[in-house]
Amino acid sequence: MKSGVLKLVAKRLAVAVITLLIVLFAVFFATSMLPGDTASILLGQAATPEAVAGLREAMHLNDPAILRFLRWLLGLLHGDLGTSYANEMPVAALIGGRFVNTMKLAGITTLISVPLALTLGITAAMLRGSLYDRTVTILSIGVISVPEFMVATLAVLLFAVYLRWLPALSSVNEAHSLTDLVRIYAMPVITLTFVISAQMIRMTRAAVIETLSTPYVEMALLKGASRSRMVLRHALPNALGPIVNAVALSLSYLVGGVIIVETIFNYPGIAKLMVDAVATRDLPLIQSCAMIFCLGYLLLITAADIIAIMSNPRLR
Amino acid sequence: MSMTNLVEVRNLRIEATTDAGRVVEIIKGVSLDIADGEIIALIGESGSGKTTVALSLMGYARPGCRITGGEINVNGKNMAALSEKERARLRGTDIAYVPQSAAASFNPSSTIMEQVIEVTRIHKLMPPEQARKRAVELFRALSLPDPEGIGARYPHQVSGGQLQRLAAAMALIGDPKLVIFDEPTTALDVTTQIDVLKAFKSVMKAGGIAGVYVSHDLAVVAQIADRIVVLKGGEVQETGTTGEILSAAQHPYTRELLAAFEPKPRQAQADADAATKELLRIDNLTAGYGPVRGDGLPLIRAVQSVSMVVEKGRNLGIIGESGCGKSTLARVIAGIHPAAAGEIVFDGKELERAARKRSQDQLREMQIVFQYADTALNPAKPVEDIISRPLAFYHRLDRQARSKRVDELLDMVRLPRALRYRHPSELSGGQKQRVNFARALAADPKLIICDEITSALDTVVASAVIELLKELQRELGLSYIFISHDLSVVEAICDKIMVMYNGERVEQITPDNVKAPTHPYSKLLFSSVPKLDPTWLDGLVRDPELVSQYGHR
Amino acid sequence: GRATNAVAATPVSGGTFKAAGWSSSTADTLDPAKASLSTDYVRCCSLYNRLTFLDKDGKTQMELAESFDSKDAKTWTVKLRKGVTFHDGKDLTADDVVFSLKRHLDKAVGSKVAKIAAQMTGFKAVDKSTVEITLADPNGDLPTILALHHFMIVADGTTDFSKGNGTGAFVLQTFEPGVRSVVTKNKNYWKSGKPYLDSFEFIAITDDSARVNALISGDINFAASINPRSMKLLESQQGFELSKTTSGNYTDLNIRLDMDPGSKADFVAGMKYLVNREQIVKSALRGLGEIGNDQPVSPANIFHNADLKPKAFDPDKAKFHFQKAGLLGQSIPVVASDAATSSIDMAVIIQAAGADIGMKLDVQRVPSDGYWDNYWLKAPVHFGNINPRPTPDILFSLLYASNAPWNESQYKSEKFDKLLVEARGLLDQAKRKEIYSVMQTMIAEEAGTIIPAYISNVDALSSKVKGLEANPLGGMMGYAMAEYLWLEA
Amino acid sequence: MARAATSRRSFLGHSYNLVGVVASLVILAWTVVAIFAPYIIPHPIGDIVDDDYFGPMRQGLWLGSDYLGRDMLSRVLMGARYTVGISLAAVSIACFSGVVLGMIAAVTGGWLDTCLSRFLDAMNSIPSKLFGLVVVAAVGSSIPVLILTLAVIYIPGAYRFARALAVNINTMDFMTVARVRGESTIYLIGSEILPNIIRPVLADFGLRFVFIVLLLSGLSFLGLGLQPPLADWGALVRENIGGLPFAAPAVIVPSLAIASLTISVNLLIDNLPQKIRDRDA
Ligand SMILES: Nc1ncnc2c1ncn2[C@@H]1O[C@H](COP(=O)(O)OP(=O)(O)OP(=O)(O)O)[C@@H](O)[C@H]1O
Ligand SMILES: Nc1ncnc2c1ncn2[C@@H]1O[C@H](COP(=O)(O)OP(=O)(O)OP(=O)(O)O)[C@@H](O)[C@H]1O
Ligand SMILES: [Mg+2]
Ligand SMILES: [Mg+2]
Repeated sequence: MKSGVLKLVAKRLAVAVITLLIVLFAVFFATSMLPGDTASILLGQAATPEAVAGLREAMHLNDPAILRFLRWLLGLLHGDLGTSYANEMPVAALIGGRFVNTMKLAGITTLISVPLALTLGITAAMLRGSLYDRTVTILSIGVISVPEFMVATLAVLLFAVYLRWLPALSSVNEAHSLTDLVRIYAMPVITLTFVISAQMIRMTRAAVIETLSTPYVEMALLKGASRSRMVLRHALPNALGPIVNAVALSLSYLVGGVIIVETIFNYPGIAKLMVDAVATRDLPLIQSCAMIFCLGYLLLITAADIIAIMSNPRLR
Repeated sequence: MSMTNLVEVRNLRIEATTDAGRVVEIIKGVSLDIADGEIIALIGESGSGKTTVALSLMGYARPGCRITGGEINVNGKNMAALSEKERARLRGTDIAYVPQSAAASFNPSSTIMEQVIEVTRIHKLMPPEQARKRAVELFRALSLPDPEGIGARYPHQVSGGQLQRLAAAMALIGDPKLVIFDEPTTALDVTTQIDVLKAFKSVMKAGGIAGVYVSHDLAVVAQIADRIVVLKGGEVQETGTTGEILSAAQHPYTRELLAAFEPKPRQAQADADAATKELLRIDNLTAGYGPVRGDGLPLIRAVQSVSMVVEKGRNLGIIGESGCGKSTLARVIAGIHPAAAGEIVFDGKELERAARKRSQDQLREMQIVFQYADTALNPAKPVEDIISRPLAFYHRLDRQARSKRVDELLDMVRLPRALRYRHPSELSGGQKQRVNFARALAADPKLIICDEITSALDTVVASAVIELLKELQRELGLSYIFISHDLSVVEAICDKIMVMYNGERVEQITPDNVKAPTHPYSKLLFSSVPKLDPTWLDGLVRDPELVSQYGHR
Repeated sequence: GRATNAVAATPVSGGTFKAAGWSSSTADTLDPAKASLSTDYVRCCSLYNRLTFLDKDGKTQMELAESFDSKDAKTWTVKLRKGVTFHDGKDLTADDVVFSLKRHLDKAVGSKVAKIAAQMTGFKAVDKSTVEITLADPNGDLPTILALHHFMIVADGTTDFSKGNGTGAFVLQTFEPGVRSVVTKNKNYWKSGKPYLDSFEFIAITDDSARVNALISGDINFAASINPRSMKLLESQQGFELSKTTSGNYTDLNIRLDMDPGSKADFVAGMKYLVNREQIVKSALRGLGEIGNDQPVSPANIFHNADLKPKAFDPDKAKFHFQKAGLLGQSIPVVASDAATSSIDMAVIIQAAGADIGMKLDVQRVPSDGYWDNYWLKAPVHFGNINPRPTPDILFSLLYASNAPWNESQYKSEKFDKLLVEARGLLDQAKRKEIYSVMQTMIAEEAGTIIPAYISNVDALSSKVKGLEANPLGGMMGYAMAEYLWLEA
Repeated sequence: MARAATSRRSFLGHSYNLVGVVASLVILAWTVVAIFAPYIIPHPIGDIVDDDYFGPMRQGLWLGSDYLGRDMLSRVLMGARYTVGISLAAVSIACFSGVVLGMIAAVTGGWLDTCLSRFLDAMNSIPSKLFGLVVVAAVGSSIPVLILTLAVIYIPGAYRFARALAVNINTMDFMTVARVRGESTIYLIGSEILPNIIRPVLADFGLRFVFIVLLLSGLSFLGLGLQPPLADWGALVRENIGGLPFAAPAVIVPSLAIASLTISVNLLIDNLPQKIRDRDA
């Protein structure tokens, strides 16, 4: 059985790698189709043909894109992400700090939103049809429906501009104490929690309700089990699959989807980095970011699959 | 009031709210008594309210249903009046339930032991260790294999028969005064059924536990029940001791039930002597599942070099226990599951193994009817669409012609024409099976393969369907391959019976000499079919080494 | 409160100053030659010095140079200030200057001012503190030209600019491209007493309202170039000030004369009448600008020709011209982008005016990135945005001379070219002003560039920040504010 | 869900409940507005009719004026057109292709299934806003481009969803019956599977619609939206966000519009009218 699981995990990972390659190629293809290249964009208004030509020459932008892509892939195998075109810094250095920031934000948001969403979803399912249930449902819908930047801006105006409780910017390098940390992360985390929780709540609720109508839950009731026991012991373990899947999908948003939050709170994360990279057609940087997003997504999805399988004796 | 009986139900009324919001009364004033240690049987056709009544004894009504009137006194307490909390306290301790399908009623993601002893946890009856000991004792008492180890397994790792007994153990652990069995053996093979029945009976008698045994199989009921209550349309038709009911049944429905058991006079083959033409012959057919190995044969062989012949206008019965390869064989013949080896000759022409490669006419002339009508009929389509599709597909009929033909087909299968507008979910089990069959007829085939088409139906409906098949055969000169694990059904319709065991054909016999099968497995099989005689089970002596060799593994 | 340019009280030293610009990316650089965004200018100004700089009246003042001398405006002798050292302790020498200027001619460097630098043909380090620069043709403006931010002086032989090793008022502490930079006081800065600030952090907040919110919430003490519409909010709050500078920055509508529809003189004439300058200043710029008269030399510049009156908004005249050109009812694409400040709002206003007289203008907003490369100068009708330049000569030779690299409307006139060379050679200011006035009129009348307004730049700052003055080179005291500001105790 | 909801009333063999009805009315209203907007707007959306910016609600300018002093009412009404129109078009394309592909993958299985799943999974892993960014940077932003981009972004989701459902249906005996009858794939997906998954698919459709409306507004936040002076609601919120501090109607109204539409759609999904399946009807 264990070996079966290992084989399965291995298979999943192999698949993930293939997917990754597809993505990298797609991204490469897309970006090399973009008009303009780093040289001309760096020169901006000063982009006279000869100037561009000269700079291109100097930056070795002349050899075919596919070649540069392969060179980058090769470097990747040696753990080298290449050097940025826009400023001759190594991509790893550019990404490093920002990646950590993104992970911090994602991590904290996860810690807050997932337990919150699951509890709300499960309790709503337990009290299905009750006023509480309906309130949760409506609220969760309401929350999905408000544009992200609206939530963020409102938060800033309220907490930073009028109440002056929190800083309007999340400047990470000023986090010296725990209170700083809280003050700095409060608003982005709230915003993101708003964005991703609703979906998880809905999914959890649906999944639990689904399993609540199965014969074995009815059987538990006929054994005299309490409602909470029916949900926690019998319904939940069997609803785990769809739930973790939904959670994974929602969380994957935190890796690359937070561009708006990063913009509004001026949070130096990796999404904004990729936007810059696209703006300057900085191929190595774009590739690296894309790879990180894709990896994040795949890890989450794969993890979800594996948890689902583990939780189901029939599959293990 | 003075408590004489353990259970006293007084004109119980249960209403159900249909999704139209319409309220229908599904139990119309039922009253019944159960004395301590007495086992009564609730019998009646599907939909008569058996489960509903049984569950009401635990003060439970399924979603959409509501107990609206009457008393349900169990052990002095009126379940109808109690609060949900108090009811919960009695469930599992005073009254326990053995569900209709154990397979569905076990939580797939936790071990059997956990679920068996859960009752003791919920009601804090005893420390877990003790509970486990108790459980193991019960496993032994219910003659389960490997009583020590079986608890550690997950539900999907044990057979249906075993699960059914484990469900019983789960019910008995809180040693209740009343146990409710909801058709505990309907899903089982005859061979397995015997053991389960035996186990139940002994445990109940030993503990002096009262029971309610829900079933629609009189023969089974006869073995275990002291008294029988006959339900129909949510009303008690008649009550009496098992003896009375079997000997002198009053109510017509009860008579029908009994009639279903009398061996039916099979149509004497008019052209018995006339040389019969062969319609289908299969030679050394082998098929299975799993990876194909070097010799081109699959790992799991579900069918092992089986040969057989079906003659025009005649029927072949295939019987054998669950998992012996009957369905696989059927699917192989129909080309759903291509054979690994062997050949199929139909109407003189050799058939491709995969249906996809066969010609439209070949497909049309051989139709298959599946066991479970509810999965065989597309729930999203009204009956008329379902039936008229083959008409459009094979016979290219236009609208009027189709709708005319649909009417004819509905008549053929004895369904009211009005039904054509309904969706499958709006039909009873028997009706579904008829529609299922009508669709096969629509193709006007030469051969129809029926895979356990009566297994999901109760005895009365089943025998009605069988009768229908016979008539249609007379009118249309069809041939059937009739698969079942229920000998009586096969006897009733087939000219030849092939017995399968473990994917192989063990012998072929004619209904006339079923009394004297030659192969030991056939012996076991045939001897396991319950008789109406209440003493049959106790009197039954089975060759132990036969059982150990061929009994459920 | 309104803009205060009064240099109050005596400066006090100390404090950390945190300012936010509006744009920044991974392409941020500390190489003066490559500097392209305001962000880069601000950083470079705090780290390096120029030979000369422009004061608040647009007068050229000496910085690293002590004097500029030339007889014929062709060969120039530059005497360097003594006792100036780089952050790494090295002394400033003529070689550093030669290296810094010569770089711009090297294509591989990708200098933004390669074109202007091209006129400098010879560099010679006469001695340790004297440099001789030879020009292709006479140019009396050289001292002013070298006040451009790109001509900052770096140490000889520098290749890695991430250290920011200059002679400037601050020393680099941290620099994260696209994120932030922190510089600290240069203890032995050659300008006595300066700088006042202990340290200066510069970040960029791309989102307009976020930038203002950050200022109000006290995260930063200075928000550069704020959106006019944020003023309502700022004025409702206590403790903030606005500093308005009308430098030569402008966004212009360019109609290429060498292709349809611009090749029809009447279309150009029509458009000039169709542009409602008052409304653009009132609605698009919210009053933060001055109506322009279709020529690049702004009122902030001493050579501005004030007698030249802007065209009045006159739909009927416009209609008449469009009819004459036979373009009425046709749909003319107009390319605009966020890249060119408020060009989209202007486009919309012109479009609406056009709609009223049946002139269909089809505004096409295109993404900012790649705009200068893909649309500017290329599209038949498009918007451009020109940063302030110190001298008319630079403006004209960059934008209007027949061989100008950025001839936005493809304006070609021999007379203009002749006047340009003539003026360049002159060292007599009065004479040049005359010529330049004529040239400004020519542009306004003949070229296809419509300059509806000179955009004032508004910086918002906490009233604790003192010492800010306007500067013709642009906001933030021509990006050089860091070394002049101080924080009120 | 439906059972949970409040009062149900039945009509034409379907049972409705109040929430659902109200929701569908709101949606209907917006759709009507979207269709007739050009004929009912008081001012051309480009015209500057107010000297003030972020003007308050008042006679003639019922919803005040925007950041340039343009009539907000007209812009919101026209905005309905783009928001509803674009999102609807996009979600239709996305769900149609996603669902069809999903069903085909499910009934065909094998390598086709694997390839499709892999590829679409890959698509899914690219953050949507960045995808939009790249596309717009490449081909500029026009209504067709927007629609296609949004559609492409949401195809994988729809595919995953439909495939999961279809796979379950595919194991049913009636599928086998149809196969043995010799039916074509088109028939299988069209008449056997689709009717069985249409309800959840519709629900999914609605949810995606909401996501697309929001993504659209997200895109216009990043300046990748429609061509001015056109603006969808998201863009309106975006371009007037400066008015938020003084609660200018210019920013509040479009936000409310978005919320009203998306919330209604969701409520409708949760309270779809149900065909009555009465046992003994
Ligand atoms: N929620 C409900 N709404 C309407 N009718 C219902 C509902 N639940 C059960 N019924 C009806 O109640 C009747 C009794 O159902 P019940 O399950 O007790 O029959 P049964 O005798 O157990 O049938 P079977 O032998 O198939 O188990 C049936 O006609 C069924 O259609
Ligand atoms: N898809 C499958 N993969 C692997 N093994 C299978 C599969 N389907 C059936 N089998 C095995 O093949 C054997 C025969 O199965 P089959 O369904 O033909 O039995 P059956 O006689 O029809 O049983 P029942 O009476 O319960 O229908 C069984 O042992 C079963 O476990
Ligand atoms: Mg039942
Ligand atoms: Mg079978």
